[in-house]
Amino acid sequence: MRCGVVVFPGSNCDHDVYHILKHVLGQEVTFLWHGEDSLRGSELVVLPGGFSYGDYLRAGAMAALSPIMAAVRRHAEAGGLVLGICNGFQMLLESGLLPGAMRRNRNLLFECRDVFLRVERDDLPFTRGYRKGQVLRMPIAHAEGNYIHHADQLESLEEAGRVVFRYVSPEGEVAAEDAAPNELGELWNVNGSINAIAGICNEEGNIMGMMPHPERCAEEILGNVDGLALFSSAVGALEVTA
Amino acid sequence: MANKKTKGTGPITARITVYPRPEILDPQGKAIASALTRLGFDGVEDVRAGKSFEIQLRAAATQDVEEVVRRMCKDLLVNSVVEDYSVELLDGEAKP
Amino acid sequence: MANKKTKGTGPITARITVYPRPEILDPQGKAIASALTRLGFDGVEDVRAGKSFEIQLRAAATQDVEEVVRRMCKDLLVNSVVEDYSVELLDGEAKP
Amino acid sequence: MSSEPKVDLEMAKAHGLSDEEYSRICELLGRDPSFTELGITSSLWSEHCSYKSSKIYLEEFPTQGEHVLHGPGENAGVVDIGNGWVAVFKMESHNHPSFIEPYQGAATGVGGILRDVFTMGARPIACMDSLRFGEVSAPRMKHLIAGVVRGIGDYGNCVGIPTVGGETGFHRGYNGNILVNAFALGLARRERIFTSRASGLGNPLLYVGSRTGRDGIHGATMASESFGEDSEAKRPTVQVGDPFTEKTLIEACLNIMRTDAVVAIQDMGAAGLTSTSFEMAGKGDMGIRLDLDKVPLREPGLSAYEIMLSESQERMLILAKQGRQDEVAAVFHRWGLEVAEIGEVTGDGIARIYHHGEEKAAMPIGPLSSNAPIYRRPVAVPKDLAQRQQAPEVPDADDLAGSLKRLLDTPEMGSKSWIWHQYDHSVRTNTMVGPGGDAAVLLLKGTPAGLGLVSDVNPVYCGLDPYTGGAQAVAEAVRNLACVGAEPVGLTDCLNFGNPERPEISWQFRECVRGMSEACRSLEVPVISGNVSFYNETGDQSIPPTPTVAMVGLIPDVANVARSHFVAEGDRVVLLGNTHADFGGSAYLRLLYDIEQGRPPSVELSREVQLAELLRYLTFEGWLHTAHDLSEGGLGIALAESCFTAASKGPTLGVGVEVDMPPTWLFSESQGRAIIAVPPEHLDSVLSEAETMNVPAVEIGGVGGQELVVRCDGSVLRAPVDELHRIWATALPRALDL
Ligand SMILES: Nc1ncnc2c1ncn2[C@@H]1O[C@H](COP(=O)(O)OP(=O)(O)O)[C@@H](O)[C@H]1O
Ligand SMILES: [Mg+2]
Repeated sequence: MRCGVVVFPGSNCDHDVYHILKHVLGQEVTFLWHGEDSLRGSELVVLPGGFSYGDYLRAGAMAALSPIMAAVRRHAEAGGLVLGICNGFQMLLESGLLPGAMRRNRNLLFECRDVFLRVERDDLPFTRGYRKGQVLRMPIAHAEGNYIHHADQLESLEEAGRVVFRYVSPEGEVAAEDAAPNELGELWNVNGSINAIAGICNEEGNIMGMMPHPERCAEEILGNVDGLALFSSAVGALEVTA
Repeated sequence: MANKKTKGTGPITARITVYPRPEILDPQGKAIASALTRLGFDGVEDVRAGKSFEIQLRAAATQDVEEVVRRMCKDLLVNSVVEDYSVELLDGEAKP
Repeated sequence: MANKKTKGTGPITARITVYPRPEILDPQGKAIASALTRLGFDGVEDVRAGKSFEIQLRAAATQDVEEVVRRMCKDLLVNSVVEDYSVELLDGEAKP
Repeated sequence: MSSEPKVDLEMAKAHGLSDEEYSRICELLGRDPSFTELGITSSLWSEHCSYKSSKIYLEEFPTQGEHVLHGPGENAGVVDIGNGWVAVFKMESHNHPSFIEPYQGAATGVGGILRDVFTMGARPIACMDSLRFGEVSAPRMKHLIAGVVRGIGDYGNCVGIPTVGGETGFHRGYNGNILVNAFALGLARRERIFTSRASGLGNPLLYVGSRTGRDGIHGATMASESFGEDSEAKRPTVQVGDPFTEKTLIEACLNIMRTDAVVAIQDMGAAGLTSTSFEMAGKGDMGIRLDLDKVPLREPGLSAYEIMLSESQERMLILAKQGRQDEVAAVFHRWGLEVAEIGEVTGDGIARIYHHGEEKAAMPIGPLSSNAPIYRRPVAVPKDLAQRQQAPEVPDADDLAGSLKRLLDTPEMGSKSWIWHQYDHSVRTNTMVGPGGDAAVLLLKGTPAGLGLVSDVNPVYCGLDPYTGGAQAVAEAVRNLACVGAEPVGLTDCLNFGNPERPEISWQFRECVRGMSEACRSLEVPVISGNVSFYNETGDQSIPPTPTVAMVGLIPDVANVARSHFVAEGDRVVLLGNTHADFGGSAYLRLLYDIEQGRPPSVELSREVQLAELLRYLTFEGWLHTAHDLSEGGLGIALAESCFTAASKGPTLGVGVEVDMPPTWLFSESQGRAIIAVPPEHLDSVLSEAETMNVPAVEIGGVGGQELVVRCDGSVLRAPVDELHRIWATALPRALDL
């Protein structure tokens, strides 16, 4: 099996990711149940968005302790591809597979809207289909996407070039975490993430987590295909290694 | 009220208080502080918004309850990257 | 530790603990209880998930601090339809 | 039945039963009811469950149509949308709970309506919410607004169902009673629809989901004295929603419904286990036996009365096939849910309820529902109606741009995006057009078709003339759907009114329903489900009559759907329909001059039919870039909205038009109108088609530039689009002090 989408109680975007991989990209995909301890040979594992365990306590905290996460960890350590989107990103943080933590959005509200992202790395298995510096439009939908990390570790994260996407203005300027809203009341860094971080990866680049939802903008009929290249890159990376 | 009882078989209530670490900006605390000031409460200098859990346990006689509760914190209740916590053990049931 | 100081000009920390009223469903507490059990912690009988606020105040000499804090609870921090709360006053700054 | 308080007339009255209703139940039972039986009767015969004051009027609604599979009477209505698929939808009110506790009240409203839909075997795919608030300056109102919106968002977001549309109004008539109407729509395969009809002697009843607590127990307040000590602990409590449990319930229920282990399934809504079990058995002419000791409780010590009437959320009753219990239980356990077998179906038509070894109730189910009271309440035209309907003095709009800006600057006319940005509207990746358009458009994956969804009502019109207001709500919904090329397949409604025992209120109700029915007949839209909410009053101040209409339409091919905003420079703008001096109940008079008077614009149903047909035809041909219906605020507001609602997806666009009418008429609210923007090469075809279909059509200008410019009878309205956009986009958050 090439792609596996993990289903936790409360996953909401599992079918959306499945749809893109299967029907848009024609890949072999399977759902993996959180209680399983095997990835059944999946080469690309996606932790989808949603409200696993209701997002009670802290988003992603309970899911991070699911049996399948041990298998995901082994897969990742062996260099396998792991993509966490939204709630999936929160799980990667909670499980320590990626560094840092999420707080509530700076306005304390759930926010569902399009944001602009600047691509900071175009050499990852997930981002080869983009150009560094390219500005993408992508929807977010979360209440806890306000990324934070301790100052020193943040610095080393930056130095290692592990920030993959940043929240920017439509023109590509980085949006400070405490910037004031523009005259229309809009914030480009809606959740207030430190250094405008929207997505990061591990040292080796095979684990990536991001808050925006590329699977919601990967079909022409929805008016935006900026997210498609992310999935096609990942799938393409599998073909190379296969 | 806070009676340190670390071993026992009776019902025990553990109260865990979790706060964002001081060096971490707390958006909720900040929002509450400014809301209080807007409501006319003077002299509010800082607000930290944390969580409180009350866990009712029936512990085995051999267990060090505080140790067990700290493990719950480490394993689930607290994200040590951004949070600190404290544990209090209360006999029997507790209501705020 | 809890030093009832109801009037004063120095810095005071008020700690407010807010819980869902006992007869009210607490879905978060329920979810945490089953997560703890799933993790192998035996004997967890009930979990209530509440909030804790630490407010640092510089009160005027004439104010009854506890009274002021209770007003903050009523006006902003607590939804009395579904929540109960308690207030503790601590001298100076407090960390959990 | 010794442990229960003794029932007498006085207690029955405290439960809301009339003298006559009490003697009716005594007669039916052949004895005095037990306390538990009184509780059961009073809730089954309550207005909420029995529709006793509304039933005779609701029968006027046309409920049949070529697409209709199930009309009113089931948990939700079902219409065929082709390719073997059916759409299942309903709307319901949660007004009273939301006024007490806005967050939980609104959240549980969403939870309840979702259960109505997935109970039928349909996977919920979209929600809408229709909200009416008081003036933002009214006491508690900002708190109510913030709480309701957060409650709706948190619940829908967590269960992963997009909230794709809705409406929000503000009027002082709601200062003391806000309205929260929640709509949900699901999809199912035609042959996989489930109903709540019981059958099969001895089949087991399984309780699944959350445990039962003392939430929202009806009547318990009135009767609490009779409990003696600890009555404080027994007063009804606020219902708290648990969307996570709901989400797992949805998955588990849909899962088990794909097997044939289940006969019937029903959610526990109003009046909890009582209405669920009585309805299930009643529909199948069966009896039931319930053992309340088996019901999972959240706290010990609930009485039979409390267990039967609890409205704890996220609970379902499943009638399984005998011997298949374990199979059902396994599915629910996999999703972390509790299952308990609490009784069975019997053949004697009687509900027998046991608790602690005693029979607490033994009631004939059929007679209880067939004897439910039905009233034709007295009606009377409100005394001040004639005076309120007098034609108002309409001040001239001397400063056209100023009037437009002041209108855009109200929470009423301003953007509602502060609300819907808190709702996940794009999850499930079917939302082609979300909140912010005329109607939402959902893809039906795997087919070229789509669904249009919309919710409408103008309570000011309804207050001035309930008949016209009722018809207008239906007509506007049809028009909004037509703007996205959708042909209506059915509607659901939420009829929110005051106290029906007051003759003026019953008159409002009768007239609104009459207007809606007539419009439904002319426009060929069947009513497939709905809900009535009476007693929305504080003191003797009733809300304005508010018959909310939610309508669903089918779009044969979504590729051609027009947008409600301008998309291309150079497009020609055409005004469809006739404009008259229609200012009764208009936003212009109400929001700028505080005048709420006159007759609302008349609704010419045959014209609405023609307009809708034309818009659908033009969409089908792919000739439209933009279609936007004219409603509150008239042409002026519609043109402005079309200039900037594109902003989140691209640049704003200006427009320049010239119309032949008195300047103030820019804000007239004549019905049956829309603006469209057409690529120049299609203009002639569009105009000739309009002529053929007998719809007045005038080319009034073109899209382009960065200004809104309207010339009429020598006056000019000129304003930079950016400035209008700024005012409109920030009006609501500014009014809320955010
Ligand atoms: N409470 C709400 N929830 C979701 N969407 C809303 C809500 N209120 C308004 N909207 C959206 O805002 C847009 C404008 O609403 P409204 O002014 O009622 O439109 P119209 O005048 O065309 O009927 C619509 O697309 C509607 O779906
Ligand atoms: Mg409207």
